[in-house]
Amino acid sequence: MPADFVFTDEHDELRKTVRAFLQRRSDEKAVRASMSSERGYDAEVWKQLAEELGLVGLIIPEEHGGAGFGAIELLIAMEEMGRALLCAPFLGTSVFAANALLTCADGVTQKELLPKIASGACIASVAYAEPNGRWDLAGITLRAKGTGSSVTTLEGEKTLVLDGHAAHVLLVVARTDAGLELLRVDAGAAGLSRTSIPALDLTRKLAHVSFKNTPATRISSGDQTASFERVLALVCAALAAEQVGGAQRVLDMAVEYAKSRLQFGRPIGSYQGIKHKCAEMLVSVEMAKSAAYNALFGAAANEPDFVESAALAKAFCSEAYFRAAAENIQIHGGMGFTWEAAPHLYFKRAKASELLFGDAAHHREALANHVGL
Amino acid sequence: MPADFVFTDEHDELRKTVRAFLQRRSDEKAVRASMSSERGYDAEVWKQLAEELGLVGLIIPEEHGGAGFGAIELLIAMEEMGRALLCAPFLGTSVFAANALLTCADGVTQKELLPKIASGACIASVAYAEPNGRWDLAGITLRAKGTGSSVTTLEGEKTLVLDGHAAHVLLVVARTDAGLELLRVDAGAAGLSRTSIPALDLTRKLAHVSFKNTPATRISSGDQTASFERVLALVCAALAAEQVGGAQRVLDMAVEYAKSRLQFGRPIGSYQGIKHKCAEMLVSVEMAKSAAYNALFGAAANEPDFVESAALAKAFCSEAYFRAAAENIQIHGGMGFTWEAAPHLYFKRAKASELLFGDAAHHREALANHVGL
Amino acid sequence: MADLREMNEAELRGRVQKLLAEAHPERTDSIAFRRKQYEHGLAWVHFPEGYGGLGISPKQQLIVLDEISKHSKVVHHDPPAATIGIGMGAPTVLTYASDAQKKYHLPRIFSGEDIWCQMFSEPSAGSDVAGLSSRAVRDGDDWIVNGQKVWTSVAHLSSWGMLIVRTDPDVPKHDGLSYFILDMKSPGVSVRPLYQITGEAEFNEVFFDNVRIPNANMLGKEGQGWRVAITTLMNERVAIGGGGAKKKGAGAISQLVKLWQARKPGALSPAQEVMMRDRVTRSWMDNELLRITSQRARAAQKSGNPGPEGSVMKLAQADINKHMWEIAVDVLGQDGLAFEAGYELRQSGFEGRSVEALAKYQFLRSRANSIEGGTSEIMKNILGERVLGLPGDPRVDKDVPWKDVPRS
Amino acid sequence: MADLREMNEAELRGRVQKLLAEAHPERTDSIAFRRKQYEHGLAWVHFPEGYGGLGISPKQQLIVLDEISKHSKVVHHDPPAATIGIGMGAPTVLTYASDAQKKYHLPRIFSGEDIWCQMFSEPSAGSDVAGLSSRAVRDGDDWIVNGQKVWTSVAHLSSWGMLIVRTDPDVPKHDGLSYFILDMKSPGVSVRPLYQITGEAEFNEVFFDNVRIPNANMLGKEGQGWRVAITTLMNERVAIGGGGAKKKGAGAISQLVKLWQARKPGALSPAQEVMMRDRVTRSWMDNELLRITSQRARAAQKSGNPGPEGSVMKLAQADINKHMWEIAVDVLGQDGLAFEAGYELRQSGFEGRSVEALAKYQFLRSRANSIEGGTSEIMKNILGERVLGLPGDPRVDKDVPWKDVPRS
Repeated sequence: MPADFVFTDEHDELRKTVRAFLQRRSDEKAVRASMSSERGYDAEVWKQLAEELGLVGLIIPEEHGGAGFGAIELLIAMEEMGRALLCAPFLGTSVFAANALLTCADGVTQKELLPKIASGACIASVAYAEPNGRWDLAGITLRAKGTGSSVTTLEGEKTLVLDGHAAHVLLVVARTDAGLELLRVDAGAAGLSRTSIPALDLTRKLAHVSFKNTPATRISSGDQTASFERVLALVCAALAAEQVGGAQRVLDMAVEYAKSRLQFGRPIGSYQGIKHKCAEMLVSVEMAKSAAYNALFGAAANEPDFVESAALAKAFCSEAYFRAAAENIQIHGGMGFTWEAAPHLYFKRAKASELLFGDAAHHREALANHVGL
Repeated sequence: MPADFVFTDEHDELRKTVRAFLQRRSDEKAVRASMSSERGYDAEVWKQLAEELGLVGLIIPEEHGGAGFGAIELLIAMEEMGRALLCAPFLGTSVFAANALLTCADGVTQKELLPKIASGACIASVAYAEPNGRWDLAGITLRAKGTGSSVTTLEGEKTLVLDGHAAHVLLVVARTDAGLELLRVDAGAAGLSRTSIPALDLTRKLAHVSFKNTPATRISSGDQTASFERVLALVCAALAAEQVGGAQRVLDMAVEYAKSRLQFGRPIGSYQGIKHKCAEMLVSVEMAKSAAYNALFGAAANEPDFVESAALAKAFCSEAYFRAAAENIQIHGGMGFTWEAAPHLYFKRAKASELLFGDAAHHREALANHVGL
Repeated sequence: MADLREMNEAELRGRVQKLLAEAHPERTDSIAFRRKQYEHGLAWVHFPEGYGGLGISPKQQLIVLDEISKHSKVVHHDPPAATIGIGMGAPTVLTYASDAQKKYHLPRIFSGEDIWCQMFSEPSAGSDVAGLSSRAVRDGDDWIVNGQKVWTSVAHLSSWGMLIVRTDPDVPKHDGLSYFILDMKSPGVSVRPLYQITGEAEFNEVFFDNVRIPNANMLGKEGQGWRVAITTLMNERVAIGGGGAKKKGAGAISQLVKLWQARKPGALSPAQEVMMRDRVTRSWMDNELLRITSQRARAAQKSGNPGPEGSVMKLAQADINKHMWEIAVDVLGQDGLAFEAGYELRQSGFEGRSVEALAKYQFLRSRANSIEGGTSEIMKNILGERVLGLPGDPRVDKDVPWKDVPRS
Repeated sequence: MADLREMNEAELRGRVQKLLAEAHPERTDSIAFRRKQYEHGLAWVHFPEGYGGLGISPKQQLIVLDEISKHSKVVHHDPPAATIGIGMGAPTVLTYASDAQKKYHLPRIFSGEDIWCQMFSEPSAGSDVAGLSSRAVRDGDDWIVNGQKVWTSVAHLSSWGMLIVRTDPDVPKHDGLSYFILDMKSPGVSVRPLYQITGEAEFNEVFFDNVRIPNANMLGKEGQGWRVAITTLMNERVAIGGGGAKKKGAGAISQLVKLWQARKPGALSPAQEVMMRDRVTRSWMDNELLRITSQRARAAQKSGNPGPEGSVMKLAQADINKHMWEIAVDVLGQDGLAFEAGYELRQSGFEGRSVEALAKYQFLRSRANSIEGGTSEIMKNILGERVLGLPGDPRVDKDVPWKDVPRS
C-alpha cells in the first residue's frame, strides 16, 4: 500500500505539543546557551523531553519503557526539532542508538539499555564513522580482537560520534569474525579516550573516540550488515525530516524579514528579486517535504523500498536546506551576516547535516544503484 | 606573453564590414530561406563572402590565395556569423577543412585545394565523427585498407559531416598503418554515398557518409594525432566564438523585447524578474566572451596551452549560449514559442552547437586532464 | 456545487440502465448516444434537470461512467476536441445564457456536434489578459468586433467561441470588458494556424474584421465580461487539476530512463557516463518528488487542509520537465542533433513517435511549459503574494482608464 | 585628474632622491618617513603643491614607488588601517575642507598618525544608504548628533570619521543630508565590535548619543552631504578597482586545487570522485574566466572603450567565490564538519591559517560577498538599468519628504 501522507488528529496534537514545548525551551536564547556550553545541551530540557513529553523514548517500544511510536511520529518530532534548532542528543541517542539497539542488539542488552535511554538517564552514541572519510558500511575497518568470546578488545579510532563526549554508553560498529557487529563500550572503559571536535555547527556536538586495548562486549549475534543498512536509512530519513523543519523555518524567517524590512520606501519582499527567491525556496521546501514524508511514511508502512526512499530524502533535503539557509542569509542582507542574528545558526546546521552521513552526491549514487539507473 | 585582448583598428574595421554585410545578406528572411533550401545556404552569398570579403579563405595564407589572417580575425568573423545565424559552410570548409589541410596535408594537396577553397569554388568537408557517438580522436576506428601505397580504399561510415551533402571534396580522418591520417575522397568517388540528416538545427546542414570500397588518397604523411588535436581545438574555439556571437544576439533581442513589451502598464524589463534574468545573461555572456577570446587570442599568439583554452571555451560557451537562448524564449513569452519569431532559431543553433564536437562535460573532462586536476 | 444532494446510488444506476436500454454505446455512434445521455440528465449530473443533469453531486458522475463501463465494451468518452466546450463552455452557458440558448447549446456541446473554443488571450495581452484590446462597438442590436485573439486551440474546428472583448475603454481595464458567444462562421472571422517551434500548430490565431454579434449573444451584462470569464477559467482549473496518481517511475521519466538504458555503449567516457547518470538520477528524483507532492496535495485537499503543495506544482513541473528533456537530448548525444520528424509546418496530430523522436519533440515542446497557462514569473508572484503573503509590486494600471494605461 | 600634466620622469625621480637623502626608509620609521614624503609632495602626486602633491598626473605615483624601491629595501607602504583615510578621506578633505583643515589633516592622514573611518551605512539603511536616519540638529555653532552607524571598519582605531547624517527630514531623502568630519574621541561616541558569522569582527557599530560637532567640521554645505559622500565613494571604487592581474591558476583557486589534490584517498567512491572533480573543474573555469574578464576590462579601459566587463565582475565574483568555498568544504567531506579555529568572538586579525581551516573560514566569510559593497540584487539592477538600459522599478520614495517615506 503506498503511503497516503495523511496526518491524523493525534499526529497534529503531537506536533502542537512538541512545537509549544520547543518554543518555550528551545528559543534562540536557549539555543545560544547550549551552543556555548561544554555539554552542548540543557540537561533539564532533556529530562523534560524524556519525562514530560516521552520524546526521548519515542521509537522505543512500551515494553522497554518507551512511547512505542513509529516513524510518522519520529518525522513530526524531527521536523519540529529542526525548526527549533534544538540542541540535544536526540538524533544520536533516541534515533541512532535506540534504533541500532532495537535492530541489532541482543535481548539482554535491549532490556538493560532501552529503558535507561527512554528515561533520559542514559546517553548512548553509536560510534560509526572512521577517519577514512567514508560513510558507507564497507568503509568500516575497525576490527575487534579475539574471536568467539563475548568480550573482546578494540584498538583504533572512530570519529564524528554524535554527542560522543557526553555518552554513557558507546555502541561501536566494528568487524568481528562474524562480520559487522555492534559492540558495547561503557564510558569508563580502560583505554577509551574521547575528544570534542570543534564543530562548524555548534548546535550538534561531535566527538573523536579512540580505543587502546579497550574491552568491549559483543551485543549482536552474527553479521549485522543488512540490519545496519536499515538503521542508517532511518537515521538519514530522520535527519532529512530535521532538515525539512529547518528549511521551513528559514523560509518563514526570510518571508517575515522581507515583509518588515523596508528599503526605498517599500518592503523588500515587494521586489520580485526577493519575492521570486522566496517562491523558489517555497517550491524547494515543499519538494523536500515530499521527500522526507515519503521516506518516513514508507518506514512506518514497512515499504520494501524504504532504504531507497531514505537515500532520496537525504540527497534532496540536504541540498534544499543548505540552499534555503544560504538564501535566508542573503535576504537578511548585512544583518544576516552577523553573529547576533539567527540565520547563521541555521546555515551552519544545514551545512553540517548535509555532510553528516554522506552528502547529496553520496546518496544520489546509492539511489541510482537501488533504482537501477 | 599572455594575450592582451586588444582589438586593433583593423580588427574593428573587419568587424564592421562583416556585420554590415551580414545585416544585408543574412537577415532573418535570408536565414529562413536558406534553412528551408535543399543546399542549406545561399550560393550567391558564399560567392560574395569569398570574392568581396575574402572571408572564405580567411585563415588560408596569401600564397594559397587566401587572406592570410589569423585566429583573432577568425574570432571576429565567427562571432559576427553566430550573431547573424549565417547559413554557410564556413565552419566546415573555411575553418575545419582549411585548417586540416594546412596542418596535416602534403604540399601538393595544399597547393591544389586551398586556392579552390579560398575562391569559394570548392566546398570541402572533414569526415570526422563516426556513428559510435564519440568525439575524441581515440574514437576514430575507420581503417583504410591496404598499406604503404598512396591510394587506398575505405569501407565504413562517417556521420555528422558538416555540409557533407554539398561538399566537393571530403577529407576523411581514418586509421592507416602510419596511425591517424587524412585521406581525400572526391565527390564523385565510387561507392561513396551521402545522406542529409534531418537536423534539429536547420541552419547547419549535416550529412551521413558511407564508403563502400571507395578509393581514397592519403594526403598526410605519418601519424597526425598531435596535429589533429590542434585542428579540433581550433574548430572548437571558432565554434565557441560563434556561440558568443549568438549569445550576445539573444541577449540583445531579449533586452529589446523587455523594453518594448508592456504588461500591466509597464515594460516587462522594469520588473526585477525579467531585469535580473537579463543581468545574469549579461554576466554569463561576458564570461563566455572571455573564454572564447582567450582561446583565439591564445591561438594567435601560439600559446602552448591553446588546446586547454579551447576546451575551456567550448565547455563554457556551449552552456552559456544554450542558457541565454532558452531565457530569450522565456522572456519573449508565448511569442518566443512560435515558429514565426526568431528566438527558436537561435535556441536550436545553441543546442546543436553545444552537442557538436563534444558537449560541455566532454570538454570539462579534457580541461581537467590538461590542468591536472 | 458542494451542497448538492447525493442521489441513492441504486436509483442512479437504474437511470443509467434505462439510458442503455434506449441506446447502447456498442450499437450507437458517439453523437447519438451522447444526445441520449444528455436527455436522461446523465451528461453533467450536477446540472439542473432539463439541462443535461439531475441536480445531484458532481462526484456521482463517476457512478454513471462506472455503470456504462459495466454494460458496454465501448464507452463514448468526451471527444478530445470537445473538451473545452464540455468543461468550460457548458458551465458558462449554464450560468449566464438565456434559457433558449441553454436549450440550444448544451445538448450540442455535450454530444460533440458543436466544438467550442475559448478566445481570451491576445498578442498584446499575455500575462495581463485583462489588458486586452480587441474592441466591440454597439451598432443597433449588434456589436461590431475588430481585433485579434491568439493561442486558441481547436478554433479551426469550432462552431462557437467564447469571446471576451473591450466594450468600454474609458474605465479601468477589468471594468470595460464584455463576454460574448460567437458563431465562428460569422463573416469577418478568420482562423489561421499558429505554428510553434516544433513545426506543429496546436493553436490558432483568430482575426475579427467587422464581425457582427447580436447583443443577445452577450453573456452577463455589458462590462461584466471579466466576471463571466472567471467562471470559464475556474472550470479550466477544475478540468486540468486532479491528474491521476501515477506509479513510481511511471510517466515521462520512464522515457528518459529508457533512453538512458539504451544509450550507445562507449559513446561517453566513463567519467562522462558517471555525470550523465547523476543528471538522470536528479531528474528521476525530481519527477518522483513531483508525483509525491501531487499525492500530498490530494491528501491535504481530502483532509480539508489544502496547503501550498498544489500551487508549487505548476512552477516546479515546468522546470523539471524542461530539464528532463534537455537531459534526454544530451543522453542521445550525437543522435540529439537529428530531428527525425522534420519541421514541416502542420496542424498538430497525435501520431506515435519513437522514444528518440519523442525526446527531441518534447525537448522543444517543453519550452512552453514555463509560459503556457501562466508564466513561471507570474506563478512566482502568485506563490510569493498569495501563499507567502508578500506585498505586491506597485501597480500603475489600477484605477486608471484602460485607454490611459501604457501598452505595447 | 586625467588632464593633469606629466612631470619629466628624471625630474620626478630626482625629487624622490632628494626625499631619500633627507629621510631614508631603512633608517626612519613609517610615520616620520611618510611625513617627509608628504612635505616633498610625493604623498599623492596629483594633489596640489603644499598639500602632499605636485599637481601632476596620478599615474606618476608609480614612479615614486619605483624610485624608493630602487634605493631602499624597506618601503613604507600605506599602513593597512590607514587606507580608508588615505584613499577616501584625503580626496574628500582636499575637495571640501577649509584650508586650515587640509593643512592639519592631510599630513596626519598620510603618515598614518590618524586613522580615519567612514560612517555612512545604518542598520535601517543598507542598500538604500540615502534613506539613513541618524539626525543632526543645529545648536548654536554646533550640531548635535544622535543615531547609529554600522559596518564601520577600523572605527575602534580611528581618530576621525567621515559622517553623513540627516539635517533636514522635510525634504526628499538625498536633499536632507549633511557631511561632517567627526573627532572620534568626542563625548557620546561609542564603538562596539560587530561580530560576524565567522566569530570575528571586521567591522564596528558606532553609536551617537548627543554628540556635538562644530559646524566648522561640516564639509560642503548643509544639505549637500550626498554630493560630498559621492566624492568619498568614487574614491572607494578607485581604491578597490584595478586589482593586479593574477597568473592562471593563482589566487584563491589554487587553495581549492591544493585541497583537492590532497584529498583523502578512498573517501569518495569513484563516481563521487568524478563528480567532485567536475565541480572543482567548473570552479577552476569560473576563476580563470574571472581573471580573463578582469584583463579584458583593463584592456578595454586602456583602449578608451570600457565595456560592461568591469560591471559584471562584482556580481560574478560573489557567486563564484561562494561556490568555490562550498566545494572546498565538500572536498574536505568529514573534515568539513570541524571548525578548527573555534568561534571565540574577537576583533579580526590577520593570523595565518592552514589551508583546511582557511577553507572553512572562507566558506563562512564568502557569504558576505553577495551583500557587502552592494548586494547582488542591487548589482543586477545596476547591470540591468545602467548597462542594458532597462527601465527602473516604479519609485515610491522620489520627490517625497524623507519623513513621509515608509521605513522599517
